[in-house]
Amino acid sequence: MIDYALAAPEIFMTAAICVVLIVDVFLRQEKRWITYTLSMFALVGAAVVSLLFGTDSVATTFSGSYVADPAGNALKLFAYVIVALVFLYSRDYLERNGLYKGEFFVLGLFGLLGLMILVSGNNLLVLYLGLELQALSLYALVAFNRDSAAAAESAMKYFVLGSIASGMLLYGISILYGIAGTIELGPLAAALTEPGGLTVPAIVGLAFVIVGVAFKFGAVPFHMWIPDVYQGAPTPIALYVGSAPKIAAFALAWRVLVEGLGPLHVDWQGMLVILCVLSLVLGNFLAIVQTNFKRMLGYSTISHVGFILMGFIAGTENGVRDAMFYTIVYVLMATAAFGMIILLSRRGFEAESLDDFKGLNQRSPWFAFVMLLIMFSMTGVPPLVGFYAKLVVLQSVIEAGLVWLAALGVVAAVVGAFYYLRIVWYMYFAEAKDSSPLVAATDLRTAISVNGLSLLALGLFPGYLLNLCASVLG
Amino acid sequence: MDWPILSILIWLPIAAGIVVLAIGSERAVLGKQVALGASVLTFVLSVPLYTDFDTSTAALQFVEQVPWIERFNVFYHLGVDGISMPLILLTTFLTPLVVIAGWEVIKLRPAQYFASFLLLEGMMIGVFAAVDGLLFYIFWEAMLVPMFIIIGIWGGERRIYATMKFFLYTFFGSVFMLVALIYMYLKGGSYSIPDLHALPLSMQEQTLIFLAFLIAFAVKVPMWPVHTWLPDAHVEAPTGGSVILAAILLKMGGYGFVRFSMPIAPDASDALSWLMIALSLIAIVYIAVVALVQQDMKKLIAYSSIAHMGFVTLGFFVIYEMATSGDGALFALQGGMVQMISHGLVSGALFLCVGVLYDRMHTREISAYGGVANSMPKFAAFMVLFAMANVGLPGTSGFVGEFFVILGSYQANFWLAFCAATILVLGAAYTLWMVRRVVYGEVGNEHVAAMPDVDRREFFILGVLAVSVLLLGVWPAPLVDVMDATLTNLLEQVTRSKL
Amino acid sequence: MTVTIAHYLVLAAILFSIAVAGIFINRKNMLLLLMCIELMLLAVNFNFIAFSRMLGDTLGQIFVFFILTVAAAEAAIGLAILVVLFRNRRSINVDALDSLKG
Amino acid sequence: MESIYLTIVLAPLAAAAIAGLLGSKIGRAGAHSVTILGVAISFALSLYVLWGLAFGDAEPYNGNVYEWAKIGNVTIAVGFLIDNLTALMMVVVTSVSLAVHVYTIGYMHDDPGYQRFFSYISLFTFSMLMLVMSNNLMQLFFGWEAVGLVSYLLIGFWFKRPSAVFANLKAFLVNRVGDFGFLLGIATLLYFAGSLDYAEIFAQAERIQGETINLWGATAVSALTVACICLFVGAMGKSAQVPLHVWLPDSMEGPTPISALIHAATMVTAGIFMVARMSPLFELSEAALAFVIVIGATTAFFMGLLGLVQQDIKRVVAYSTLSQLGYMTVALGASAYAASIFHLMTHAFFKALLFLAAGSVIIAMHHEQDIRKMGGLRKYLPITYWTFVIGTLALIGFPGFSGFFSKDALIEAVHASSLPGSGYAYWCVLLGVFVTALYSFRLLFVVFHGEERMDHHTKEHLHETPAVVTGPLIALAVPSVIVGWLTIEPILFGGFFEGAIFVRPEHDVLGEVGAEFHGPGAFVAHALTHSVTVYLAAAGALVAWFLYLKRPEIPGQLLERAGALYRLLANKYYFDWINENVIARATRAVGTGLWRVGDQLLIDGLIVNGSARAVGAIASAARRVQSGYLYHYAFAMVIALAALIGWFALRG
Amino acid sequence: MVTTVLFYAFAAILLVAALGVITARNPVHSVLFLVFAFLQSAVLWLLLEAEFLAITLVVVYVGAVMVLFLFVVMMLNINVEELRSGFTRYLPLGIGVALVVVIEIANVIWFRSEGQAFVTPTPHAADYSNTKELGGVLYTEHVFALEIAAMLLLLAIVAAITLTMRTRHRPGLKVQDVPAQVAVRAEDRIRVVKVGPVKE
Repeated sequence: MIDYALAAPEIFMTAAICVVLIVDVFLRQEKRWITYTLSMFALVGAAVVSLLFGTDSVATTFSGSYVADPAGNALKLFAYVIVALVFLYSRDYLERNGLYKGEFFVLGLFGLLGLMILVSGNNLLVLYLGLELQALSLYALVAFNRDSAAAAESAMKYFVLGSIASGMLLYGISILYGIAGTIELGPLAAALTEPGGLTVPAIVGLAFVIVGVAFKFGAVPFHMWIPDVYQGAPTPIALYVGSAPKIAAFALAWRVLVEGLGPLHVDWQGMLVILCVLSLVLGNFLAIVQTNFKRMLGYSTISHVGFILMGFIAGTENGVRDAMFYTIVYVLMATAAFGMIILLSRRGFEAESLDDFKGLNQRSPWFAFVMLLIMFSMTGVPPLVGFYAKLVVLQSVIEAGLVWLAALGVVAAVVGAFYYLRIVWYMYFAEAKDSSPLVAATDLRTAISVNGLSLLALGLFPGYLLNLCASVLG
Repeated sequence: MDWPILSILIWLPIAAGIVVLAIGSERAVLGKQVALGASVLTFVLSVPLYTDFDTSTAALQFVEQVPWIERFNVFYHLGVDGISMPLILLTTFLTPLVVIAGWEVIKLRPAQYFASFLLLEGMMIGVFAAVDGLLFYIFWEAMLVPMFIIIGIWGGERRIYATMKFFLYTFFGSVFMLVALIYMYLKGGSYSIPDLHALPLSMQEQTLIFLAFLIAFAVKVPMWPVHTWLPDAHVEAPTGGSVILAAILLKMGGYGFVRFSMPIAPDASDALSWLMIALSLIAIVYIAVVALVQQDMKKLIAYSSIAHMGFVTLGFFVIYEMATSGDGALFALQGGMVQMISHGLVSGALFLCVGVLYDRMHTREISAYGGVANSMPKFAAFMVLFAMANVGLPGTSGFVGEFFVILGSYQANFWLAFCAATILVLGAAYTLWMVRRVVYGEVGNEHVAAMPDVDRREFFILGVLAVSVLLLGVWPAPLVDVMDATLTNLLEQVTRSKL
Repeated sequence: MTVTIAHYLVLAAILFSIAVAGIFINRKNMLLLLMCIELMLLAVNFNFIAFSRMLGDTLGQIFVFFILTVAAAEAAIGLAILVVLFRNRRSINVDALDSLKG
Repeated sequence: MESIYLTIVLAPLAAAAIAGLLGSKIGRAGAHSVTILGVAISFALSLYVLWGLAFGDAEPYNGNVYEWAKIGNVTIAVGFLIDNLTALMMVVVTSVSLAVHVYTIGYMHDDPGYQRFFSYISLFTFSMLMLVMSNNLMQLFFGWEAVGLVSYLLIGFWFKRPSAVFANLKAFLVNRVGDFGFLLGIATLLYFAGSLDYAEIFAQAERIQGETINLWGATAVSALTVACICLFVGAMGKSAQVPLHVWLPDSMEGPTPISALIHAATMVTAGIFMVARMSPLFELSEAALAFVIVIGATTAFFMGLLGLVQQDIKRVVAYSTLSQLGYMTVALGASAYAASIFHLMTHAFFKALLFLAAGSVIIAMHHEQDIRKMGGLRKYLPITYWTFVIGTLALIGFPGFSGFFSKDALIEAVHASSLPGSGYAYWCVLLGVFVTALYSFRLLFVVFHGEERMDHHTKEHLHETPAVVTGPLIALAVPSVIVGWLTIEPILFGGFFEGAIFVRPEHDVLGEVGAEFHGPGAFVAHALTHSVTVYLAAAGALVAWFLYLKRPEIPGQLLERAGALYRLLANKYYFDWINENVIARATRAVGTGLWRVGDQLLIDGLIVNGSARAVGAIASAARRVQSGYLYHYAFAMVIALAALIGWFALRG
Repeated sequence: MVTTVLFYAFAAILLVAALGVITARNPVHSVLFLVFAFLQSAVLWLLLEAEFLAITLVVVYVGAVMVLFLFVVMMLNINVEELRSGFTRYLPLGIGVALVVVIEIANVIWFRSEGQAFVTPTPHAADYSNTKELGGVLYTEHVFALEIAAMLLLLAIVAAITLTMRTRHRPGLKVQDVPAQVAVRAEDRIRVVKVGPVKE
């Protein structure tokens, strides 16, 4: 018997996408705000549905291919918020740059649907489909500005590399299927506990799967797409690519590695350690030499991925919880950082060079302060929430006995501090190149302020978010 | 005590700082008044810490404890003992002076300037008042932010290099402390400092933890060879920044040693005390010799700070080299602590003096001055007084700490005391060399001749500091007595093996 | 010497490798990359079908069914991006795609 | 009594504070009035205290005023130990100080820093009193350094003169070298006695004598010897003993009253006083005493020699001071502490007199100090001349003058001593007498007799100095003549210092000398008949007469003959040269080296900026991996995949 | 035995075709090689008793997707000369890495499967219907996946249209304006003219 109620958010979202799509077709350009509003309502509606139909326990439906659990629900709710923020930040920019089209919102919602499916997927097939649903909408979004050669180039790279990665993921899934005879996560884990003498093929399959997961995260050496896409894509889309999909990546790793391949923990821990170290080192080092802010954020993402992986490396429930906390915090910070670029941009002017931050304190002390909060949070300076994110993942690797990795992580954080500080330096210590006042809509200003201050508020009272992560995963 | 005095001391300046920021630089005068009012009020409110302090016990007083991050068993846990209380008073005492010192000088974004100092004050008090390791760490790190801004915005020409160096150096140092704290938390299930003190640790663990803490605290103190950020930071920082940096931020390193390193890893401290003593002596001798050839006043005082802080670390770690009977260890510990307080006053005062000159001439080059005493006799008197305090002349606070440390370290080894006592000569040499070149002599140039003497505002700041420097020197007992019980207990604690 | 599943698996592996090799030995034609991806998915499909046969259940074949669907969608989007790219650059030369780097 | 002592100490301090802080308000007259009043109060009360101790029934006092700090079981207090030694010193200090205060009114008449000067000298009086009245080492050290501070301030009083600010820095630093040893001595005593209080330390002296300390490996050294030598190093600094004497001649850059007060009469004798105070310790260490006597003897003779070649009136007197301080030190080393203190006292008077008289000359000469530009001043400055003569006679030990008693007794005591080094010391002090007379009369003759070498303008304005200058001269001349007569018996042989100074019976040289003492008159007679010193002094005076009055061309010829010796003397045995060109320069070179190489090149350049550069270089290199080419990206992924499989699946 | 021969024959052709795909200099040839490879695969899948998928591959893939590829190749009108040459320099590297991957996987399949040979089970009975089997589960067990696949296809449509559809604003070009067309009212199109009687 299929319990449709469990999948109510996905069902609602599917319906909502169709409605938005159809309504948008019939709107003139000047009525485009209706699409925007409708998309926002879709998100609010999804949140309401998620809250109404959310469960306290773990339940599966659709013959075991769908799982509803509190953690998934929480991630979805968070994703709605982030996507709503993305839409909110983007609207102004899209309007200014002639990209204000309904397809943006539709594709965005498609991506969100993919994310939701990924979060709730309970077998490898559904996970794969969710992944593709999101990935395909992202490819399309990156190429969204059809007149931009850079966007097209980055979309092409993203597409090709993403397809290779998903091909490899599939290859790994096929091997695991061959060994275990099932693609459902629980039974898969059970079968792998006693792989019947096929340990080595299982590890080969695992290696392929890791490629898929690492690509989604953007861990070195599967990170190559990140800087190019961040730089090439229009800022709102870079914002989208840089935020919500990290939740999807987390969900993928959590579902596949921890729930499905838990018995192979020893092996994937080793693999993740390598990826983690490479990400920390390369991400931070390369971010230092960037001059494009978006590209720098790309490399910064890579280094943060290193920290997220630390949570998984521990492999324990605590570790997953910490990785989840880190992911949520990182997504909040990244959203705010990209939001600042949008805020600084004007019609025909992308504020994506580091130099564009020079003298921001003179132009707008308040937003300089918000940016300062964001940058120090990314650095991991208390009392901003970024610090707790680092704290928890460090805890989990130290708990796993990898003190050296923790030490490496903190050293990498110090190296990383340099390029975040450079932004602060440009904002506060340098003279403004252009002293025109900021032009941005009130909703954008408010949202970014709230987003930035949330980093401080969550930092002063980190207990709530930490407890939330603990309770939904416990 | 039924009102949360420590919380008020922490959050009042922070709240005031936010208010000042909100007032904005357009209404700078109002902002300054708020800043001054808040800092003075903070000082007034901190006085009960001293008057109501129970000197007979080593236990924590004025304790506040509220659960904060339950998942990590972290409490918003504040309290002071004989070690931290004087440091808090030092902080609350100096901040109003720094505010006054910047009153007319800071023209660029004054609201942000004064707000930064208020925020900094709250965080510094937090560092000293925190009883929870994580809370301590949070305040410790958070302080870097306003300091980064202070040096970066209102600093000198190479301020960006200096402030980046300052931030990265200290950040680098402290992250290892975080790893050590986490390790101990995972082992003992608590971040509370008393629990950390009680945590049993093997020798290897202790050694690694000690080294991790060492990096953090040594950078802050700073000890050779991780000291090079300090001269740069000082030279470029605005006067107020230098004062706070020298007077309080450096003390956090020393505070960390007695609060964390030694009680948590007593055996490692014992085993590695040779290293610490060697580094301290290097700081005293090497740095003093380097100070001798500086051409920049602030750099010279900065190097002098390093040398003087060498006495602090020497005082702390020399206790492991002596027999437990006898009072030598207490002498050394007391010496280290008194030196911290005294150095806070003296170096702060010296930086203010340099600031007074800088405000008039806009250079810190020693050679640009000469014969300041001719045009600024009052100032010259203050400068000589503080120089003498820096030299460790009896009757000034600078003497007390050095005296105790030398007496204490003698009980460990004659040659230790011998090396330490070279500060008598070297310290006098570099300090008075500067005084000679700056204060004395013919009037160096027409700029010097045109310099007005200290005005009432400056006279007040320097006067207050002069009085406190002399008072502590003539009668250190009020300070020493406050710390006595705590240090006696600490001595017992840090020499009791955990193995 | 009978043909076992292992034969099919190795065949798939070779196919997969050819696809992978195709991606990075080809430096001129973007279209070829899309074809290599198709080839790669074909290799995966081989694996699934072989395992499905070995295990005697239909799950693998169902999976292949969906992969075919996804591959079709992917091809559509990939080609659409290619068209956009071509319109912007008048070229689909892989070597020319290096404006974003460093 | 405590309030009296407090008044004695605090009156000058209060006066100093008033004159210093409110100087501009109270004006010149106010400044000198208040300070003179303060010192006068101290002087009067000191006399009262001395009277009470010496003639009344007052008991020595030892008590604390307040607790300075308490560390563990060690209480460090501020307190007074008032016994005969202290009381005598108090009187000497306050009386000379008073005279100098009065004299200063005239000497500094036109100086813009008038109030400041009075504040300083009053502060000095306070410091010196704190030093002598202390009952513990901490407070002693306080006074010790405080007088150093005031000395520093006063040498540099005319801070516009580069030579003055050079001299004051030098004085402070050299003193600090001594203090360095002194502090180690204090630390030694604290370590072994567990207290800084004199009484407690002395009570344990015997025990400490048995303690040893390992300085070099296993070589055990007597702790007491270490302590005493360390303390004496301090005394060497303050009392300007070789090789830490170099600051004293330079200190003449200060105003003359200061030279009289600080650099002749009082501060420089602090070291002598301290050793006398510590006699219970020094007595127990013959090694330390031997050290003291050798250093003292060397100073006494060789510094006297330098007085022969100086051309600056004050510097001649300064070298004479050095030499006399050497005499006192020799007496200390010979265990004749009382003789040393006695000489200290007489010296305080006559040397202050000499300095003030020299100052009077300088005033008259419009601040010209070079004796080659003087001559024949006798008729212009009669009072100055005669007081100067009195001072000179006292200095060379003319029978009946105060210097005679003290110096002769001292030499006798050294003669009687059998401590190691006393033989060398005896010859030094004996020859020193001749040298003293030679340079003293050289000065007298060159300045006051012979050809008038000053320029015309100066000569026209020459006249006797005012009464505030000559008054103190006369006031000091009186004790210079008579104080020896009056006090030799009680101080040296009458057990005046009993309880204050401790002498072991086997070291009691004064006792031996005293056995032949039958009153001052007999002492003079005995000296004339039995001692060679008077004749040596007379010979010195005669030679001086011959060389500088009778045949003034001879000295020049002599100089040509003995060029090497002259250069040695003129360069003051090259001490300054070594200090400045070897020690100071080497230190600065090391400092520059450590700074440029250690800090800037190695730590900052290599490690700090080097690691930053390394990060940058690695990053730039790593950047090339991110080539922008799709096939490179794909290639990296495949390689990584192959590596993962190879490493994790196939390694087993 | 027959299956063995068939397997090797078709597998060989498949690999040759695959190599052709990546080595052909003309993209049209590549596409045709790919079609060829798909056909060989279909045959091999038949050997694996996956009849439904074999048919689907030919019908859907070769019939639709590959035609799309060809269409794009033609449409873009790529300069074939420009695309020639280039990869020989990197060929050894490509072959090397590909060989490494193959060897690794083959090694695992043949030697590291710890005695568990990947064997072929007995064939299905003659009345086994692959299509029926798949159909039986596709709409029951996998209905969720199926719905997602539907959304995926919708997404593909939306994305492809978004990216490639261009509204040209050349004067005189007739394009659809859907909102305008939908929003049209009768009054806009038809003017009802009251025509009065005409009198001559």
